[in-house]
Amino acid sequence: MDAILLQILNGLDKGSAYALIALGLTLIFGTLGVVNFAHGALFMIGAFCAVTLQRLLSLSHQVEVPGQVDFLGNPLMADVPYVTDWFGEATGNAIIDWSVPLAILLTIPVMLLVGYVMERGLIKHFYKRPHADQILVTFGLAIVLQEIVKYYYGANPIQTPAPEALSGVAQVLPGVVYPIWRIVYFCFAALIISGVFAFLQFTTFGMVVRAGMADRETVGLLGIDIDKRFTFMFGLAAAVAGLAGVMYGPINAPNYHMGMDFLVLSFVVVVVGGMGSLPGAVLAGFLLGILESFASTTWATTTLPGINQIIIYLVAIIILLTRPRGLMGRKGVMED
Amino acid sequence: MLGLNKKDTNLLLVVLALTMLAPFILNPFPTDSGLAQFNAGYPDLMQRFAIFGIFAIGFNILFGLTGYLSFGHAAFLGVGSYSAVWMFKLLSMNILPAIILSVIIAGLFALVIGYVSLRRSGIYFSILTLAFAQMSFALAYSVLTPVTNGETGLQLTLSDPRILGSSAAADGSIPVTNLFGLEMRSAWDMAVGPWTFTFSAGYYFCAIVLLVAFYLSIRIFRSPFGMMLRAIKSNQTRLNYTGLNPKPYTLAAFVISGMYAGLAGGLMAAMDPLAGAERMQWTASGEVVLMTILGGAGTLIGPVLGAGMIKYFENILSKINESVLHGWFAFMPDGLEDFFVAIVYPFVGKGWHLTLGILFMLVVIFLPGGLVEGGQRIGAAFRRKGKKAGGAEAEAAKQQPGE
Amino acid sequence: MGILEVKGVNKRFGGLQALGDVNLSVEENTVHAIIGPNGAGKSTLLNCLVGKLIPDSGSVSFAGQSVLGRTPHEINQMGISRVFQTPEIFGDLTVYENTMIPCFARRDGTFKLNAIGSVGSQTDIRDQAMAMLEDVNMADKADVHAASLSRGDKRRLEMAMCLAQEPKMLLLDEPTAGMARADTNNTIDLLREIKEKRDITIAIIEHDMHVVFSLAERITVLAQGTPLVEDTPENIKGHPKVQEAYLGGHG
Amino acid sequence: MSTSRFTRRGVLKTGAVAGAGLALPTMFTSRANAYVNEPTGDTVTLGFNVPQSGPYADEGADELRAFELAVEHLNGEGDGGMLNTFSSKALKGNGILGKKVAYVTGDTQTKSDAARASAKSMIEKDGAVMISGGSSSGVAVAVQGLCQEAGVIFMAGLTHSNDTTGKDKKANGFRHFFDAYMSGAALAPVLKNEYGSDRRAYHLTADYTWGWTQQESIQASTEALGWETVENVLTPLAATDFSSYIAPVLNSGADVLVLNHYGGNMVNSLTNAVQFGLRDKQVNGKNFEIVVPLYSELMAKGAGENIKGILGSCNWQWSLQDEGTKAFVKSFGTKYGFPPSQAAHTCYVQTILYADAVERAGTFEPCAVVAALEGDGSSLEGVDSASNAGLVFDGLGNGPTLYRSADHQCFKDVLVTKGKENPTSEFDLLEVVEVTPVDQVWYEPDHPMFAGGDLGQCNNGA
Repeated sequence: MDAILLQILNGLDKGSAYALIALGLTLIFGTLGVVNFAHGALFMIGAFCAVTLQRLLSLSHQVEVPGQVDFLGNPLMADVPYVTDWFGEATGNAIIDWSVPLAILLTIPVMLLVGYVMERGLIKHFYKRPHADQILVTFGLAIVLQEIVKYYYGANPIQTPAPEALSGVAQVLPGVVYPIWRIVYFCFAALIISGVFAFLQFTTFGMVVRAGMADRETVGLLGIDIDKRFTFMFGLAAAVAGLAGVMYGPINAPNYHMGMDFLVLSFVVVVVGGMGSLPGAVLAGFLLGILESFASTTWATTTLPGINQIIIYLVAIIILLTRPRGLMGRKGVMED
Repeated sequence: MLGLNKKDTNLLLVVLALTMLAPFILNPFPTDSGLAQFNAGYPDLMQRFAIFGIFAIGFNILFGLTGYLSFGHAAFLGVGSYSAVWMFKLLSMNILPAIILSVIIAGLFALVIGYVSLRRSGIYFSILTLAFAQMSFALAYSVLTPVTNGETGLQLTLSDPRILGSSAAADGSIPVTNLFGLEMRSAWDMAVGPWTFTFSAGYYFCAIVLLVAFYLSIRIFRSPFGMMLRAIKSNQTRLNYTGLNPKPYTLAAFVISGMYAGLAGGLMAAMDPLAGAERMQWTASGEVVLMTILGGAGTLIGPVLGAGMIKYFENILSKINESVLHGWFAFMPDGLEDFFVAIVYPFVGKGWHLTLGILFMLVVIFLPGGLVEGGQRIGAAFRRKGKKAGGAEAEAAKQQPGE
Repeated sequence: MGILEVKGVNKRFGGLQALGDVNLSVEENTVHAIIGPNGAGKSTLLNCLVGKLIPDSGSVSFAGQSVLGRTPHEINQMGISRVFQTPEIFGDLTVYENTMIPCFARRDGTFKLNAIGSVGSQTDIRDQAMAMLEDVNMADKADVHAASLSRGDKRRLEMAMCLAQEPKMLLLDEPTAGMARADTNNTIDLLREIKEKRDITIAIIEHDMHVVFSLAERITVLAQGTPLVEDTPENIKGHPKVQEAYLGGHG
Repeated sequence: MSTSRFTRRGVLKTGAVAGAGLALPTMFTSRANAYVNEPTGDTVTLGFNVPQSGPYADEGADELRAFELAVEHLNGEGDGGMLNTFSSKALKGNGILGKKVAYVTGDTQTKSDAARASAKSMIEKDGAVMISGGSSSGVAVAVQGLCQEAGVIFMAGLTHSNDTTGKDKKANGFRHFFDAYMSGAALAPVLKNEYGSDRRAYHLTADYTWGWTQQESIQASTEALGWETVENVLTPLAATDFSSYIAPVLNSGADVLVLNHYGGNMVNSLTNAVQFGLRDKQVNGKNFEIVVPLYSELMAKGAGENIKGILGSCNWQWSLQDEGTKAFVKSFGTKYGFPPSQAAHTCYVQTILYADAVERAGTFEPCAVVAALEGDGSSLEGVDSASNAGLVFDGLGNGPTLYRSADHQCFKDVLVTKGKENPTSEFDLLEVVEVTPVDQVWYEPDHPMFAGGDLGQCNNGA
């Protein structure tokens, strides 16, 4: 019983990441009709916002440690971060300790800006181009972005630990413990998802965008400048991906190709959810996350060896064959 | 000639000349010069050009004509390779039966996957093919290791039974792949002044297969079947209400392009008898998509150009290291030399992906029709300049409009 | 016995009775119009005829054979050609190629893997297609990409494509919807010409009375999924039930 | 700056015709050269094939640094590094056999296909006589097979699978790095000392060949000490989040978790395991422990805090105090500013060993080099076995070492290491807990985990 509960929690947690990425991807698909292969790279950039902030906060000057030598026999130098000089040892270290949550503040403007630049500078010119061209240009962009990150940060994963207070495990039920940060991640994802839905549901802006998703031309005819709103939507989608990335850092150490690792999965999630459907994307994210978790159990892998390797794809095939447009897809979106 | 019209015949002749003379064309720099780094005329890479050219030509029959974007075509290439290597292990080192079997097996595999996937269209189709290919890859890498030898890749051993032929050669090594005795790895070298040109049996075999594949693809493009496929891309509703059933047409295109992929996979194994699971990964499927779009989807020559471009970058650029750069810029004063090396360095060697990414973006931004459009523009520019004869490539490319 | 026989067809969508006990008989070589106000079930009926929808009950037969359960391309091969509200043509292909495809469909059936011979060597098909284009005065546009044609030419091309199959029956779905009066008249003339030149049955679904009364020999009036009357145009004009259906209730 | 030029195979071969005349075609397979890529100019080209893209790019970069350093030392530049401490004095710092050493590099992408393509271009285009490098067993086995067919020498880089010198061993291939069996044999006694003999182990294993041989080895050697294996769960290579594999460990009754993962897989699975509080857990009245049988400095760096106190095994560590290590760390550190990784060390040593063998053989001919590397049948002290014969050398950082002629595997002491609790610098991540002597990690060439292969005949490619 506990095992099942744990796997559900794991599934929700994996699902949170899938759902957040798929949500952004669907916003771009649904609103702009663009196949964005660079979406995984946005997720990765988000995670590296945390790395960058952590590095900035840890910027140090070197102090000689008396009586010790380094590997070459020179006097050993210890790094002393400037923040501890400025704010004192305790406060300084606390700031560094909380660098991941603090990075959220950095991520939002950075990602909005990245999204804005990307849309205005590049994607805008590809709305009317075939999907094949969109794939090529966004894939090229994804490679460029990740190579830039690799150039500056290397290929090795870089740990971005959760704050001391939020690491470790919490008692969920008697006898069941679960990592605190993973619970935080799930809540954070739920918050972001409901935020996006509320925004689209209850604001005039969101209403126009939803109308635009349904029928872009008509909304255009109403004299509403839908383009500007779509630019903002792109920024929003980038921000959602970035936030998903920045908070993911403590779960798995960021590396430059983490975006590519998620890219294919998130496309599967979006399509299984159904093209153009935001609730579908979220639902599919959680569904596939939970199924993946259960397929990893010993019971599943002994019954069907290798099931954990293919579960997501197998489920995707079954769903697409039984429900032609995925779980909640709209007719005519990306069907040709 | 050969049932082609004049334009297509010219195109075929140009491709014939390019493939047959490739050892010269691809080795323009003297062997001892610093620029020899850019020479691509060595057997392995020339074979790869031809093999991936075949792969992309086949993919283009599906994607370029019908518009169905398969994201799992690498699976057929992988299956083809595995079948060929198994043929080498069990039957004989002659490449002909191996390649025939890989085409057949890949075709059957494509028939099954295509039959299921083609029940959906658009992105739903793409994801179905992706899912099948990823499943094949994941299983080949792990659970199916007895058949595929997993991570290491299926390779020949000294204990292979090999019904027609011996387990080991006379000198105790593993026998090499051959075509009725002609070893695929044999090669002739020709030294002309400072240049050396290598003529490899394997490459010429691949080149001939490429020519046949290319010729068949022209025939398919110009056939009523090809016209139906373009009609499918254009308007399936109309096709349905014109009394034509799109399903068997798309399925046939899918199987044909799967067989092309199997042929490429079989050739790959014939040139180098090892089949790795990574051949089936989504990145490999994505690569052929990129090759086709980069070259120009729906054009005859485009996919071949795209394949050549990507393989060239992968194999040539990745080998340029810092000391090679210092070699190039050695004529400059030290400070300037270091400066140029520092500028170029991020784009070569371990940074070759970056250059490839930038290239993708530049091509798609400035040449929406892919490299073929670039060729057309150059051709047009040449014609404006007092109707000078354009380069062969541009000439070849300009045959293409209207596809 | 008409060429197209619809007997007791019912179709429900959830709680909505879209078609209720529809009976219809179209005589060979006549122009038969089906009219009715919006929501009368015209499109549903049409979709039942071409195989896009399957009726819940009843039968539809064409030239003595049931069409039920057949797919659109099979029904087309039986001899029903459909013209769409907005012209459906192969935009990426040339006008000539557009016209050749139905010729192939007529000769080779629903599928033939003719992958090696070139289109250029199919002389019979090329001649047929060219003759058809000359017939509709579009031979000069043979090499134009169909997508760049004017709306009127697209309609003309679509008709040519349908006729190239030499169908027994032409099924038109509001062919003049959204057209200006002049274009509408052109279409009427085109249809008249077609009718004069060959033996063909035309079924036309329309709500534009002008078109209907210019062309039709028989008219069926559909209202709320049920045929009200079927008669000649003269008798339909001023028929009280028709006015009731169109104007909704009696004044 | 020095220019490195490449002698391309056969530039001046077989009386090549000068000027513009056409040469008579000579069959590749029957040409006048005695062996493939015979260096005829005044340089000799080595091929360094390392991962430059993909997750192991940093490890590849470190290997490349070591190669460059080795080439420098061979050519008599720099401080000579381990050439000064190496027991064989054949190398004189004037290149190899008087020919200046040049090198070419390539990207394996950690894919067997790409690695083979890259190696092929080095052999066919650049005329390399030896290929080295790599950071995974799949690549090593694939490239080793290629070198065997082509007739050049393969000096494996980082490869840890039993298969490399087991069922996939080749006459033209040599491995200096240790293997999974040795990891198990070296770790087991330390595990017993530290954690006792009554332990229940839960294995998570990467679902591919290396993972399996690693798991098999560890399970065998721990069970021999009395440990019980609760469960072995295979995880997909592509997995990034291991939570669903870690969670079942919590209530499995196991008190040790063995992570048979490498690279990114290992960093993630270890991070996840620590997240789930496994390190602070008490089971069966004992502290729960995590073991990572193979890790590297880069992985330790990637794992950050999580590596602290985790036991594992290494081929070599820069903090060793023998003369060879000190010399190598000094020249590497002086040139690059940080200490070398074990991958760098093994690549450096392999290059030196190859050069030494050529020098002793007096020719680049592969079969002669193989013979030189197989040695004179001398044996390692302290091991009583008929197969204890081959090339014995010292001074390259691991103490006395045997290149065993029966399977081309190196035998030397194996290090058991632990993540340092209080690192003094960012490089100071691992401490050596125990140097397991070679006789404890010894196995016979026909050991079941290595059986099934055949070295075959050396191949000159001619």
